Amino acid sequence: MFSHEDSERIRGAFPELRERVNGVPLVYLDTAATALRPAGPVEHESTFALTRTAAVNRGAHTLAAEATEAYDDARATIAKFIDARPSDLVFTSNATESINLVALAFRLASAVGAPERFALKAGEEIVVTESEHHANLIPWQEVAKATGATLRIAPVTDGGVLTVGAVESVLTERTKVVALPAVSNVLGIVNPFREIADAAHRVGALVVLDACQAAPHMALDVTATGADFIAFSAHKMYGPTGIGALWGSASVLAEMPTVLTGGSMITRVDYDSADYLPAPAKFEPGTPRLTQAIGWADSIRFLDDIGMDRVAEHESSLGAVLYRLVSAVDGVHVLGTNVGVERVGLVSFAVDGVHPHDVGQYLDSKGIAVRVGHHCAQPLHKRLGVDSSTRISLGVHSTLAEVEFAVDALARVRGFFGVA
Amino acid sequence: MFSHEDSERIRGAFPELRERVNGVPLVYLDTAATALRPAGPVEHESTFALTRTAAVNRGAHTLAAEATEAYDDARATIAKFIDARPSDLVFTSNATESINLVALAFRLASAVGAPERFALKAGEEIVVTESEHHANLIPWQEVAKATGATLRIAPVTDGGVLTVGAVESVLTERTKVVALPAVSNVLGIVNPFREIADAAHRVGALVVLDACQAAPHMALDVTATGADFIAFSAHKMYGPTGIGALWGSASVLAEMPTVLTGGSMITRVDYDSADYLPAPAKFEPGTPRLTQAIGWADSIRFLDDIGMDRVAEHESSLGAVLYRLVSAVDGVHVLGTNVGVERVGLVSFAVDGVHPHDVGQYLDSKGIAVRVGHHCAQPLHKRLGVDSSTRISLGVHSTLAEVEFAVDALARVRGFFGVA
Amino acid sequence: MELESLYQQIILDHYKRKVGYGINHGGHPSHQYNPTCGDEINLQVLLSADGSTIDGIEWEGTGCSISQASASMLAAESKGMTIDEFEKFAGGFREAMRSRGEIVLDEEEYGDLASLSGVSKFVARVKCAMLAWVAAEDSVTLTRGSLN
Amino acid sequence: MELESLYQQIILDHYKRKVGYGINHGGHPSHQYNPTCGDEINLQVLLSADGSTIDGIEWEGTGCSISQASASMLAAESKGMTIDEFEKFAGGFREAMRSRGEIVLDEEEYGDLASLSGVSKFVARVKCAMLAWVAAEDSVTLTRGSLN
Ligand SMILES: Cc1ncc(COP(=O)(O)O)c(C=O)c1O
Ligand SMILES: Cc1ncc(COP(=O)(O)O)c(C=O)c1O
Repeated sequence: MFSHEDSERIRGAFPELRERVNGVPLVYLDTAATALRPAGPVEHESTFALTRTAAVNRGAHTLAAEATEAYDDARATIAKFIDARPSDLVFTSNATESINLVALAFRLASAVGAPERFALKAGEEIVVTESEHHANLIPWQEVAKATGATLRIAPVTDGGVLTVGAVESVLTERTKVVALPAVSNVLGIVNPFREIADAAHRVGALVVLDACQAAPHMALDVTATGADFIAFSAHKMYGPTGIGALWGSASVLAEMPTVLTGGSMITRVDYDSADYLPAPAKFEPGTPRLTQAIGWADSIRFLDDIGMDRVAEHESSLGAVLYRLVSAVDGVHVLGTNVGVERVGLVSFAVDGVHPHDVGQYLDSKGIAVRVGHHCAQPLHKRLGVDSSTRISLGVHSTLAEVEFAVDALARVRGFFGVA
Repeated sequence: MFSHEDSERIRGAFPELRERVNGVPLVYLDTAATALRPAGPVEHESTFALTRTAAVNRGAHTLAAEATEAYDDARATIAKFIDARPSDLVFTSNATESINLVALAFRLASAVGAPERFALKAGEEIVVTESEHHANLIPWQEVAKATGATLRIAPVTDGGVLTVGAVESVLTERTKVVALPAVSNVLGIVNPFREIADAAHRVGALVVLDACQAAPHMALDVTATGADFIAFSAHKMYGPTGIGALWGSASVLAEMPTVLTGGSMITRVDYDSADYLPAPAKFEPGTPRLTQAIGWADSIRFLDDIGMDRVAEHESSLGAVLYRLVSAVDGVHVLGTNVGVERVGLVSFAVDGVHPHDVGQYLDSKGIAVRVGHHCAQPLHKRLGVDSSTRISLGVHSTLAEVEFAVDALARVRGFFGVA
Repeated sequence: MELESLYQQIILDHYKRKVGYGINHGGHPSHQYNPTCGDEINLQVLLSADGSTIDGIEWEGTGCSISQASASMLAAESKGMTIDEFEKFAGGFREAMRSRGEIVLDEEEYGDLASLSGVSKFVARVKCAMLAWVAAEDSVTLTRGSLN
Repeated sequence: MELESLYQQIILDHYKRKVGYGINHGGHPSHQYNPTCGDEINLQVLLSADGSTIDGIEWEGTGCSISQASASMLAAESKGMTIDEFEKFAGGFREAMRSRGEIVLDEEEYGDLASLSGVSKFVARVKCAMLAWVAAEDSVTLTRGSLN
């Protein structure tokens, strides 16, 4: 875990941690939903907006040229963070849109039967897992419904573990896509994505990795993941809302049909046809997310300055304590095991006799911000025998004191609601 | 035109106007590409990001509830600005994505043959105009290519005028969509969109109005436009990049198929199917553009404080002067007429013997920022007999002195390049 | 905001008592979801033969103390109302819930439901309190539709 | 940045002279666009029969003074080069263009092209200067491909 000094320095970067909520200091344990923002990146973004706003890729004047450069630099910074080439990194609005771009490419290709790799037909199969966020499930349901392909669900164990074997059990020669989360946003368990990607590739399927809960919490090398596509969002990485990314391997992006079209993605246009630029431009029509890209790149530099290995170590160590302490509270049941798995700093749980909304409200009254509900994973909750849960998730600014404070409060919830 | 005092007050809101470019003060005449940002909205957005960041629509804790409220308020403010109901306003990344949502709805519906209103087949027709921005042309080319529908192009006159008759000449009983710009981003001419929409409705077509160059420069009442869909972008309205909107009439949005799917747009989800919320949620999966919506709403309030009727009067009066002065420069040819048409403050032109890139570079050396190139309208340029042009476009902060300064510089361009 | 202004004892009591729980008659239930948490309710309003009066409310579902107590209290308080009375009653409740603490429900008129007044200060919880009411209004519409 | 450091007289001269303008032989032209302005060039490198030497460059197109002058100078300076020499030459030119004013092209080696050194300070114009070169490299690849 971070030393006290390091922790104080990191916390100092987040003005929101000095806010009071309901008259008490904020204890923010909802990073998995949306991360807080460090001051430096936000201030830089706003200074840029106020002094360097201009059209990217569209102007010859000095400000426009500077904006274009700043935008390209931002992409390079973000790409480097995941060991990717800038040209393989497509900006989107959020991870949901990243996944949808791929899913829509499948739907559009299927409608016209080409390109082959993206064209699905009845009898072919799409594999997702039982631990999917709605963002990596519903788009594939729609693809299946529209194309006649079959959606197959790789099961998790009662402890929430996704094994390579479980995925292999639903893989066939007809599988064309395998979608899975790198880390479940309900369980916090790190899935064996490399091995699953290898298994998927053995049957010739494309692999879509939802890295929303991985990218902010561990060093990620896109090639090492084995995936063909990786989706993630800035706002979970201490960056702005309104921007996310789809990484794709160069050859797959080259084959993938465009989905959104318009300006800034073309070479030649006449009234009845147009020629497109290569990736990433071919997937990014219209005025780009200029200040958001700049803000995100700065938040990436903020993480890089700490070092992703140290971030991962801090959060998973603290997460292990969190898991142990929450499990020990009377009447509290944690979703997902901690045995034989790697985990990030995230724990979801049910409280006997108290609905998550009420648990969350009680904690909120102590200044503790947590997520309650189904966390966009209704099917997984049902699979694990509950409708919803309360989730505590950690960030770079989380401390042992905060974890202990939250668990203390949690221990008083059932008493407050008269069910202890 | 604004009084000197009003103008100074408005200009004071834009820090970028106090920047120097190439050692000289900035004269920003590129608002049609991307507008400058007023300080208040940007600072509010950044304060919000630093103290009120939290997940929208997904949390019960105080900050999340406040973020949700702020987001809903922002939507209400933007909707009110165009006399719309908040539930009919869908947030997107930019106007390009807004148009693509509609075009993709057509492609997806066509692939499965339903719903009827959005399903196109061979023999049916899509109408666009010769004055289209690529954003409202290429998506329809793709729809036509994928569905077998025919793309028909409503002509403009040599003066760039789009008449109702010209659109009627390509309308048939088989026309299912008519896409047009409210104001051309090359010509600055305001099209008779209400009459065209009425004509389109008489043959039962849906009308997609690209209001990118209208929304920032005139009062817009969505119902009065007659359109079924209206697309526009925040960054052309003194708001942030990364956010735009699609307005749709309630009944059409209700029928329109979802395109992007995922979290926050559902009621019930299980592994093989999901139920969707009504609009706008059904079109907005994933974490929303929280701070961008807030920044945009503030920029709308900034415009509202001036008053859109006054904005329109100032810019079109100044635009008329601009048109006259530019036309009078030796060897300069303005694209599009000013006779018998309404215009916004925007003029594109060709300079005999000097390429637009060189014109722009010369002006840039005097601090004057203009747009050069095809402005994402290659076919229209070719139609008017040029490859590209130089464009001067005005904003709320533009002054007569700036216009005169720019025209003076323009008059020296041919001399500099030795072609006068 | 005081947590106690939200969770009055009477609310926690109704959360356990659940008046009207269990769907035992044929009717026209309305199924409603709270999209944030996946909570659901299935609720039907039983009307008199002429469709003018509420004979009872039956419901089933899962949810937080606020949503369950609201359903339970609604079942308890609305019995015997005419449709007109109910519509006014529901309108007043909705208005109070949306009032951000401005409107306190009258105990004379709203009985136990008055204890839900505090919810309106907790904007994120208004949906919970309204879930049963949305279902009830929908069920009334469905039921009356079937009578015509 | 001084405008004169970009637009040297020799550039404006080439813009008018246009060495190599007009495609008059069969060959393997490469068509390149500048997506920002729609400028285009069609350019072919004519190689000796054994594919080792540049016999000439022919081109047509529309564009700004920088892109046209660059094409004209390229045609003038590259004649007679071996492919190896040309590749080195083009690499050096590209490097200078990307150097943001750091690298000034040697007049001995680059002749008139040295006058384009100033372009590298105008980042938005680097694409203009490179357009003909991208086409030339592409055409060489196409031509040599056809010889195998
Ligand atoms: C008329 C018109 N339509 C569409 C667009 C595209 O807008 P955006 O780039 O914000 O998507 C623009 C601006 O570039 C425009 O001027
Ligand atoms: C695992 C996972 N996938 C996808 C998403 C969707 O991300 P976004 O809402 O940024 O699109 C989230 C977060 O909500 C997530 O945790």
